[in-house]
Amino acid sequence: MTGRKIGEVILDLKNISLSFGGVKALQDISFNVLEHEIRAIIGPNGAGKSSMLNVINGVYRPQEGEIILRGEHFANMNSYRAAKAGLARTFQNIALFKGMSVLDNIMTGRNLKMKANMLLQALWVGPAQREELEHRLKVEEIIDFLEIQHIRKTPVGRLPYGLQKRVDLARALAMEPQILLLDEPMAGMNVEEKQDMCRFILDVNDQFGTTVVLIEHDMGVVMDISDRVVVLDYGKKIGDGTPDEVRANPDVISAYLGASH
Amino acid sequence: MFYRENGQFKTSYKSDQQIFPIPQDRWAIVAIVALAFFAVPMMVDEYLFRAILIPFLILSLAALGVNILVGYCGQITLGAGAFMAVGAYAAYNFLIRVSGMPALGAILLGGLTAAAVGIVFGIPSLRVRGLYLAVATLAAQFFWDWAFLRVKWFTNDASSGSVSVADISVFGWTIDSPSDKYLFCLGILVIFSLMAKNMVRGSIGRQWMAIRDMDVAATVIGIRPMYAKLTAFAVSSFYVGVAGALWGFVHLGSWEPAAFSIDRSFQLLFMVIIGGMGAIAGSFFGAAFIVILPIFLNQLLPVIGGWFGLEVSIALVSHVEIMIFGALIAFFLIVEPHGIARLWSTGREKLRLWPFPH
Amino acid sequence: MKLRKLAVAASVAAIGLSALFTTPAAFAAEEQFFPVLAYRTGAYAPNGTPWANGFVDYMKLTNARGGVNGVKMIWEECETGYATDRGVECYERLKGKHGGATAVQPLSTGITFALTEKAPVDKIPVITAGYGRSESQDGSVFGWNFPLVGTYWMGADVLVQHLAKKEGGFDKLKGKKIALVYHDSPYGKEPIALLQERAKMHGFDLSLLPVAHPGVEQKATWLQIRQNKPDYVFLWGWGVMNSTSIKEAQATGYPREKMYGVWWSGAEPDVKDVGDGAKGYNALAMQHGAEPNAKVVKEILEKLHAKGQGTGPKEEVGQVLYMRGVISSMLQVEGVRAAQGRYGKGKRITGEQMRWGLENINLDQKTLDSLGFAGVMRPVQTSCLDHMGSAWARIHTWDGKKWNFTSDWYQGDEKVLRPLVISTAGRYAEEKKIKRRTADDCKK
Amino acid sequence: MSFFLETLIGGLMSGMLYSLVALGFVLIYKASGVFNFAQGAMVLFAALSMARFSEWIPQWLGMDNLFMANVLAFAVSVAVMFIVAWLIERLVLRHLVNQEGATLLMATLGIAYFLDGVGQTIFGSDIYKIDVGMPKEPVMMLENVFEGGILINKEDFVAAFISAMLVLALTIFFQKTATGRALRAVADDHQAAQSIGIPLNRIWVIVWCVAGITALVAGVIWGSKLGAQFSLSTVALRALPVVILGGLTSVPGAIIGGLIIGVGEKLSEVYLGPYVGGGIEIWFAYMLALMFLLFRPQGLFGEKIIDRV
Repeated sequence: MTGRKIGEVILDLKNISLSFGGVKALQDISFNVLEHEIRAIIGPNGAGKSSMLNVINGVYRPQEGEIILRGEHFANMNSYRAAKAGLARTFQNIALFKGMSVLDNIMTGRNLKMKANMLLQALWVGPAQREELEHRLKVEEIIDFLEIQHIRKTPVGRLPYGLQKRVDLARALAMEPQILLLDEPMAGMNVEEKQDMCRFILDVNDQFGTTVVLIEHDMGVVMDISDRVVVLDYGKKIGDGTPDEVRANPDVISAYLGASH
Repeated sequence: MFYRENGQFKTSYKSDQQIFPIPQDRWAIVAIVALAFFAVPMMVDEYLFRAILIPFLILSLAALGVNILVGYCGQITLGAGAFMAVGAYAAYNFLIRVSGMPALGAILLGGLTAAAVGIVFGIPSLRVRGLYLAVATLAAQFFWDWAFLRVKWFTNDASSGSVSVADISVFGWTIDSPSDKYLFCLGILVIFSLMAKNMVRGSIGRQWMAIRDMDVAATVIGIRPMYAKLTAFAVSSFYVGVAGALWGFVHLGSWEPAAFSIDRSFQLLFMVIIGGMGAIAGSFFGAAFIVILPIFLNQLLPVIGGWFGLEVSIALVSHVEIMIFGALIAFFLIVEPHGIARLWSTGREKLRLWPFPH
Repeated sequence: MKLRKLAVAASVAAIGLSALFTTPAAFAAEEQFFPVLAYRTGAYAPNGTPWANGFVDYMKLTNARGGVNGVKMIWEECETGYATDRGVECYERLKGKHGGATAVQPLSTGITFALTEKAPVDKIPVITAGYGRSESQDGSVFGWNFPLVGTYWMGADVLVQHLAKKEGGFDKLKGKKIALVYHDSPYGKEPIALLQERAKMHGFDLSLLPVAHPGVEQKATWLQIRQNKPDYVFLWGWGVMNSTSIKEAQATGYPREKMYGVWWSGAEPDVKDVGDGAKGYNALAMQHGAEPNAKVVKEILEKLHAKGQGTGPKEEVGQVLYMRGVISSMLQVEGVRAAQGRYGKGKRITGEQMRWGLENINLDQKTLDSLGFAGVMRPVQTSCLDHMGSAWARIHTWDGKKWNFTSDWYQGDEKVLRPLVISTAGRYAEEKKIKRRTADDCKK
Repeated sequence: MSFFLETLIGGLMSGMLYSLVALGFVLIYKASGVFNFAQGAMVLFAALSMARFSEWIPQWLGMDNLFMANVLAFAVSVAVMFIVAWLIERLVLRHLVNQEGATLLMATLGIAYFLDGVGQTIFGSDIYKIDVGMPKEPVMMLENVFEGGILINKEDFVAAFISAMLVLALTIFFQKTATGRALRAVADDHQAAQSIGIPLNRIWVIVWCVAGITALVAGVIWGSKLGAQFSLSTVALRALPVVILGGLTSVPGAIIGGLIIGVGEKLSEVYLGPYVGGGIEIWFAYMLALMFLLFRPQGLFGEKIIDRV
């Protein structure tokens, strides 16, 4: 245990607004993420949490606002640039590559770091072969870390849900991200699986110092593991602070307890 | 009983990353290739060479190309025939216009030209997909059908639009007898298959498959769809183009654009569907199936008809043939979308466990 | 060697069990084997089927007449679907059967192009009566191609001659507009070279209007014709394209009387479902037209169809494409007869001997009459250098119910044809590095 | 000017004929998400059936009335197309529910081959005549406005009129009948439709039957124009750009797309063709559709595709 130190602002979101046609998914939202912290985004269904995540890593382009990543301004974030800048994510409805094995799925996470050109790969010589081996070693580390050695060669389509979620996380970790975005990592899991997942998230944060931004439904889990929490409702930010502050926030309470949904 | 992995342990990731991790498989493949190179030429007659083996080898190569695009990268194409044509005509032009151009060089340059054209016609894939993309590839098909008929420069001003090539020679080896042609095509196919296998098990192959399986997720982990799709188009068209050049140079010797019509495109797609999408071996199974089935039916149906005292006309045979093709396409898509290749590997899995079922 | 044979047998058995089932029952008489590359299915079936029926019927008739000096004709059909690769496969499959093919008739210009490369190696003559490559008339380069009785250049030449006669002389063609509506394939493009030559000579204006396979969409083509108002339209179509052209001509009001088809665009399937709309449409007759009264037709009806041994429906016998099949078949049978004259009567001949036979066909009027072709065609005489043998043709016209001859005989003009044939064949020889056969080679 | 108008009208007429085939595509795609490549084969099958039964029925019944023969043949052909539709749903599509679009497309390619084979086996591969009394001779119009007048093809006009009627009938069917409403519900959302008790399988059979009837109408019109023959199945390839341009899910799109493609094709062939040697209309239609596609990937009237993660 090296012990993590919460650092400077690594990701700053300013006045983000996003709409689809006439529907306003996000309205003027600003918040920041500090290095090495675990930051949660919570909110009721349809609050715009997933949209927020999609904006951060460039799947959606907000109509207004900007994203500042380590001091660099991104008016137009796209997924590829986000990935290059060290953002990785998992998906709510697992978006694994169904036709590929667990190993290959995780290996795709190393893609940005593999440099050998196509011809060398075709001939399977020199740098290409060396590279494949090097990255395989790294991937094996992650496989060990997430305890999925036994399913290495299994096509992901055949795995149970909980394991698929884990492979999804493994693929994101394979990118060695600075910021890890997790979209409901524990949705649909049983208690035991949730505990495992919590442990992995904390370990990642702890051992690799990875900043984590996560969306979660399970309030208990969120309050336990995160350093700070943003609360969204109907596309607006209604609360921001430490778990305790948020818990005490009257707007949040009414949003969660209010019968108006 | 001998197909057993017990006691075989991999001690390094390197050995685990081999194409055929199971030694028995490896030996079987080596044996098959050796058989194909050394035994087949001694046993087979001219008809088998010319009518079955050579078309099979060349169409396998083309199907391999289509499989890279359709099976691995998930981009449907109905215009493979056009890229065969581009390969064939480009190779022809390189051969006659560049003095001293070796035939093999012309064939490879033909493939490269096809790759370049493939990239251009792959651009719509960045905007559209699925059915819409299928139509975009049809545009390529019709355009090139037309271009090779109309633009005289492509055909060296031949009055009829048909071109021909004398027997080619490669590094002093004159390829004129059927067995030479067979060996030449086989050599190219083996090399290209190996390269294809390397690509699909490497980083580029994973990128293709990622795009195929879930393109949004692929982008998020830093795969550029443009790069992945266009390389798939390029590699696929290169393979198909080389196959086209071989089809013209080695198999036909003299050809016209109709040799690469839309029927050819459909045929190649069928090979991939029936053989197995996303499996290198599937391309071979599919090509073998589609080359042999019509010939088989042609010989068999009249015989069966004879048993019942019926005279089976050649027209009926060919109708039955397209019916069987049609039915098989639907059958495979419903029952085994991964084609013969999957049936084969399922059979092999069973064999690994045999005689113990569990 | 034994192993090799065994393997061959095994593979053949594996492929179709054919060797086991189709072995001829008896080898009593000498037999002469002919592959029949036909197409009875697909876009071109309506035209391919009658040809194949006539082709087979004449071989049956020859056998009924006692064969050629006792040698029986045997054949096997193979469906090509008018596709080159299928045709090549058929050829490869059939060429070695029953002791080897005597000659092959591909009935497709595309397949002809492909087989032209293979025939010299296999030593099997390729007979292309009325189609194929026009320059293959030059037997010194194309040693194994026989475009007997007609090439497209010769046909186009005759059409131009006919127009000149109608207009009152070649000089009257100056400034006339002729449109060529053609099947966009090597077949349809074949006449262009000659027509361009003739256009230069006489100063008529030639416009080229290609129609894409299979030729069911021609509206734009005929709109252009309506705009340009050519004085004549030549039609070089095949299959459903022909009838579509005539229908479009009707729909755009182009007079059918001014349309001239090549001999592949002038048969019953092309006009019969247009009926009256095709009235006045002309086409080249490759010597013969519809010949319901010919002696050979009556003989076929009597000896085959009356006994239920005919191929195809009875009504078809004597129709244009059926007759083309009959004549193509007759020419190859006569090739066999000629070859037997040199290599031994009543003996089976090889492909190489067949070539000699085909180069020495001499069908005078008397022989033709005795074969039942009186009035159907003119004498044919081939030589080593001239593989066509006859350059005569005439015009027939559809009257709404049947084809009637409406012109005298014309002969393709050697002065125009010969230089074109020689120069084009020469180019091919150069490309393929073929040495021209000399008069001495011919005697071998 | 008059020639330009003629070309334009000619293009519009061809366009209407393409639309007729395109309609079949749209109907099936709308209701079941299947891009039916077999539509051309269905047109051929229907045309062959119509042509042959109108020939056979008088022989069987020993009657000599062209009108009655046509009516009976049409009725029989409707039945035949219903059977075809039912079999396709039963044997193939039912087993491919929820598969990807590309898989379904390839399955219909298989169906197309199968139908081509069966059609030719049963009905023969000659050119057969469909004589429903379409006028064949052209008429001249507006002779006092333009020199030489404008040539109008009556047959095309009748065909265009029938196409328009069919579109009208289909619109009424979709808007006013219970089945039509159910079809629209299915098109909008399969699962929702199923949850309110609309039997999906039956709806699909009905859609295929309706598509079968449009195929029959297209087959009769095309067949009477060109003769019922194998090549008819290639009209599907001519109609593809139409659907792509118009949008896969839009009935008006099929019509407008047809007209745009028809006109674009003819104008290009007539005015552009001569400069490049002619014969460009097929690929020009595809390129035109492709151009539209690059700017509007869902076609002119298609529904916008939104990716969800």
